[in-house]
Amino acid sequence: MGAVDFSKVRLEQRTLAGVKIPVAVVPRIKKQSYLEKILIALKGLMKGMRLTFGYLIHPSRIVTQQYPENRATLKFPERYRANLKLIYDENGYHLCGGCKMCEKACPNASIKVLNRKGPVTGKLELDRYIWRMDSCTFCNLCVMACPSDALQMTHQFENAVYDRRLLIYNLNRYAGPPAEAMAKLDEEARKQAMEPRDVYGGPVPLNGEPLPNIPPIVIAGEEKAASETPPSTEGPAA
Amino acid sequence: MHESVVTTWMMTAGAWQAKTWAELASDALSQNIWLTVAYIAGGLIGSMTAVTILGLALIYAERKIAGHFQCRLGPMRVGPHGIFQTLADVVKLLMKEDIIPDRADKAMHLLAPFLAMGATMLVIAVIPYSPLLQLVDLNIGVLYVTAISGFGVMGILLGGWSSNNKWSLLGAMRSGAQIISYEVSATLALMVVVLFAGTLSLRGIVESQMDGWWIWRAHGVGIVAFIIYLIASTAEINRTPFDIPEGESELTGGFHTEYSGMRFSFFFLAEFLNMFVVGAMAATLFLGGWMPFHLGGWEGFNNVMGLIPPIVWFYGKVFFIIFVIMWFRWTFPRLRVDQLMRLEWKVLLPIGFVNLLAASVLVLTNLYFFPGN
Amino acid sequence: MDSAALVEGIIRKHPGAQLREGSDTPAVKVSAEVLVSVLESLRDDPEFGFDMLFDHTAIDWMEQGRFELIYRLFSTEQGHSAMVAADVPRDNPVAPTVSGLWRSALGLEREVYDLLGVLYDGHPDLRRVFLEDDWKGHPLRKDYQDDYMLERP
Amino acid sequence: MAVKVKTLEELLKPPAEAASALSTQEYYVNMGPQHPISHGSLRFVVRLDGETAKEVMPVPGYVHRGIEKMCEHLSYRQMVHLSDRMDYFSALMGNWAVSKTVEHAAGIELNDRIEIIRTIMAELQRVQSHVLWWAVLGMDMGAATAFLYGFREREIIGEIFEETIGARLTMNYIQPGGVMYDIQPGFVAKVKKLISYLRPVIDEYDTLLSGNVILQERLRNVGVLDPKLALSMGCTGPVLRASGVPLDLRKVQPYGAYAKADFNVAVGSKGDSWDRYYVRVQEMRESLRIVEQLLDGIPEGPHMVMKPAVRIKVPEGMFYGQLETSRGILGLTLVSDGKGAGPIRAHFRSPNYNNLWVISALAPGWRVADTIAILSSLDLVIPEIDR
Repeated sequence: MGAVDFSKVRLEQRTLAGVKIPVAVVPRIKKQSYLEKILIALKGLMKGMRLTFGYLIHPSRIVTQQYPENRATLKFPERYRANLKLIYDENGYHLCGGCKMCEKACPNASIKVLNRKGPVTGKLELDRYIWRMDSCTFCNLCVMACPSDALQMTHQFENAVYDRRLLIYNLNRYAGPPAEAMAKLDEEARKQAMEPRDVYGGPVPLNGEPLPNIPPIVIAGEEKAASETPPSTEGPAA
Repeated sequence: MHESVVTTWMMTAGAWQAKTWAELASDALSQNIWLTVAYIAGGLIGSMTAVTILGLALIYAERKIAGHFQCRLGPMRVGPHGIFQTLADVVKLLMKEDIIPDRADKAMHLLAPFLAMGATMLVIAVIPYSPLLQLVDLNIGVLYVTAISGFGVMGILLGGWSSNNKWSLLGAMRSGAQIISYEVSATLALMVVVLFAGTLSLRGIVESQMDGWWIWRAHGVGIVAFIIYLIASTAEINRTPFDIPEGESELTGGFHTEYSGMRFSFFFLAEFLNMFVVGAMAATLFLGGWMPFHLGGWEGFNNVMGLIPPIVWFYGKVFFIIFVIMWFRWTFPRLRVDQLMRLEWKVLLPIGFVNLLAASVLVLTNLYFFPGN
Repeated sequence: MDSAALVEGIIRKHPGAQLREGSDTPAVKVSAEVLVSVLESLRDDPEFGFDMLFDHTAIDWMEQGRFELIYRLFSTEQGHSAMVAADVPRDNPVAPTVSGLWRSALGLEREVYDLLGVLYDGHPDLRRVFLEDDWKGHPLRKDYQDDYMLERP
Repeated sequence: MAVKVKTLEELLKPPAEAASALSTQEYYVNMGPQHPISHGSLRFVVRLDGETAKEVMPVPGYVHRGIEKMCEHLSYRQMVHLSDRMDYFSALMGNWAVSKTVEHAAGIELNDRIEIIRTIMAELQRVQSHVLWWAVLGMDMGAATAFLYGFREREIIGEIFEETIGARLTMNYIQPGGVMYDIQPGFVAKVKKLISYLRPVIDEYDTLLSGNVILQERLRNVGVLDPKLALSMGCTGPVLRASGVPLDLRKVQPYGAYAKADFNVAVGSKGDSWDRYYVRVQEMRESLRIVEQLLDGIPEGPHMVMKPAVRIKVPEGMFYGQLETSRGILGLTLVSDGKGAGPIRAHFRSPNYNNLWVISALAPGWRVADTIAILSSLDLVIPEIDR
């Protein structure tokens, strides 16, 4: 017997907005006499203490994980969404044809796909796939929008860096045609079609400074905008 | 505080009547003043070291116990199972900037943590840790302890007032009201034992429990007094569920909101040492101090119990009380300030008075166990 | 009451009201002058019994030079909901307050003032809610510009 | 300008000099934006007389991100991920509210499978949200252990979400035209296991907090919200239901698969903090009942009725959709010009924004600690207030 009988939820029918609604009226705290109150109170307190003591003497119920130490045993669900990556096939060719569907689907403008005219094929192909991790919300819309299933959210979630500009990645390892187009080329042409790309080879942040040791790449038509914005790492783009 | 094993064993071999260090010191006083000075200095240094070690141990214990109450592990990083975590925190606190708020009352702001800490240190001097180890045996020990621990509120009041912060002030005022109220109940509960023991000397009270602890010797009066003392003193030392002066979710830290670095650590340490003092007082008055657990007629059992050194008994009892206080903290929510007052003046105080009355009747009629001793 | 009957009922009671086209919920349009009296009767008339002002906002029709104030009402007794719309001119956006009818209007009108700059005559505590008191402009207006706005590429 | 616009500074009049030596002086304190109670960034300007609150003025806006303005530049699909960031404790219901309105506007018909998956997920989210609220209420009342216990269960439910959705907090799962992923094969068994785990745990919560005399004294008869006042202030959700008004859209205007499930609407009888507290605890149990009933009847079918890349065409006009989140009724008004990929105006009817102002009606006359209790029982999520 406590001050509240938690099992006693009063069931009723009430009408609101012309609809009959079954309601459960939650229990109230009973009125008690002075001594009864003290005894019930003490009993309730003891019950709570028994509960916590039960946890104290059962270390098996501990749920915390020792995070950096348990890296090796960390399990991720298959669909866990962390850093974006381009999928590469067994030959090391990406599947991206540079259609910019992901760029259009992205709600935060975190993706910038730069295409170039292929030196071998003569068609438009992926030059740089720039992903701004610092403004990405991992909403998965880009992956869903991709018509050639070239994108994937990986389980890599540790992204701490000292400079926010280092969070702007170039996702493609090479500039060149996707696997589909590569299949039509011979060995020599494939090598010629591929130009290696670095992880930090993209343009600088919308209003930031160039990265140390990485030459800034100016996107055609955006030279003016890039030069006008003041160099700052604390810009409103955050 | 930590005697050699040999001394301990000498005492258990029936040396309870041996002179304590305090008596030796008072003997020495009549002979050589330098001995006394050395004694005082040694006592100070000894108790400061002891207090620091104790504080660190208690903070570590609280964090570990809290962790396990909450399905956590507690500190795990610094040292095996995090045993050096508190030490690391002390280093951190010492190295932190000591910020004094603008327009604060500087002198008082600086003084307050030392007052809070000093009051506790003074109490530590009179507690009988073992038959031999007691720095001073005052013949008004209980009165002294109650008086001095009430002095600790001055530190909190000053700290809150001088911080020039409304939250601090609220916390300090709450603390003042709380400690003044709950001291009444705590003292009433202590009076019960004083009545039975017939002495105010802490050493005398411990020795009066040779045949049985006061918590059970007095037909229920003892246990009621013990519970009242436990609740009231938990309130006195501002622990949950009575931690309204800090009231983290309401007052953002209460009286120590504006303290940082070493001064904050003094408040922090004082809280834990107060807990130790409460545990020590409860153990001394209700649980027989360093007396081993004896059962009448069970000679073999009593002998085995007697083999355990008294200081282990004392610390065992103290840590049990401290554990119970921590257990309170990690189970209960916090009371409101007026509910706190209601609990004191409408529940604890009337029960305390009735209990004291019953105790005096029992004492007058000799209606308790082993009244002869 | 179903939506067609509701709109009809409101228009019958208040000749100034007319159907507000293009809304999926039953909606009427009244002029800003009679807004308070219409809403008051919608609240107090047992036929309608709108005891909740569910939502209030405004839409900036910049080309047409007006703000359209939207009041969504809900009746817990009858279960029907309705929308009342009223226009205020964009160059002098002053509307009467309905905070005397429903207390929820106190907060909702402050929000509309903050973000769209509609001034509520008679509101007891017309202040900005989200933005600072000295903020320039009202962000939800279509012509709002500030230095930190980023154009979506 | 005829209409006078005030500022906060004007409202804070300097306290009058004490009339006599015995009378007290009132003073202002700022609770927040950095205060343990603010659960985010919310500021209260509180006028105090000693310990008693005389006036509580909420000052929101510290996490205002202009979500409604952003929506004007986004497509209907992209809007969904912003609704995650309003009430992030019931992110799925935010997703659902946007999706529901967009589907209603674009005339997209869904199949039963989608509706049932959405309902199950939303109810699990409601339990998760209430568990977190319970934990935070414990923390606000000073019971730190309750906080950790609540988080433990929240994580366990989060793992179920992570398995199917791939995220724990900002999920962006319910999309216009379906759900992002189909449920995993082991989903039903896992959720059944979760339900059988959660039921005793909720009873454990009763032992730890609800049965504790201190909590009962802290909540009982504190901050009584009259049902008339609650309706007038536009309160919804548990705050309104605790006052005895069973306004629950799941029953009043059934959406999703709620019509298929048998459950009770938890209501209070007095409208004090205790009722607001226990209504939510009871709602956790009812939500588990709903999930349990729906789990066995998930029909086969696709999880998306339209391709995720197809542009959604919404005709010209004004559309409104609403649903019951963990905290009340979330409505979305969309105004479309029939041409663009997104709305020209989107307005969220936020349950928390309306519930927020209740504090200034309830708190005066109570002590500082009660202000905390009332605030805690209102269960505010600040980013949804500020949007």
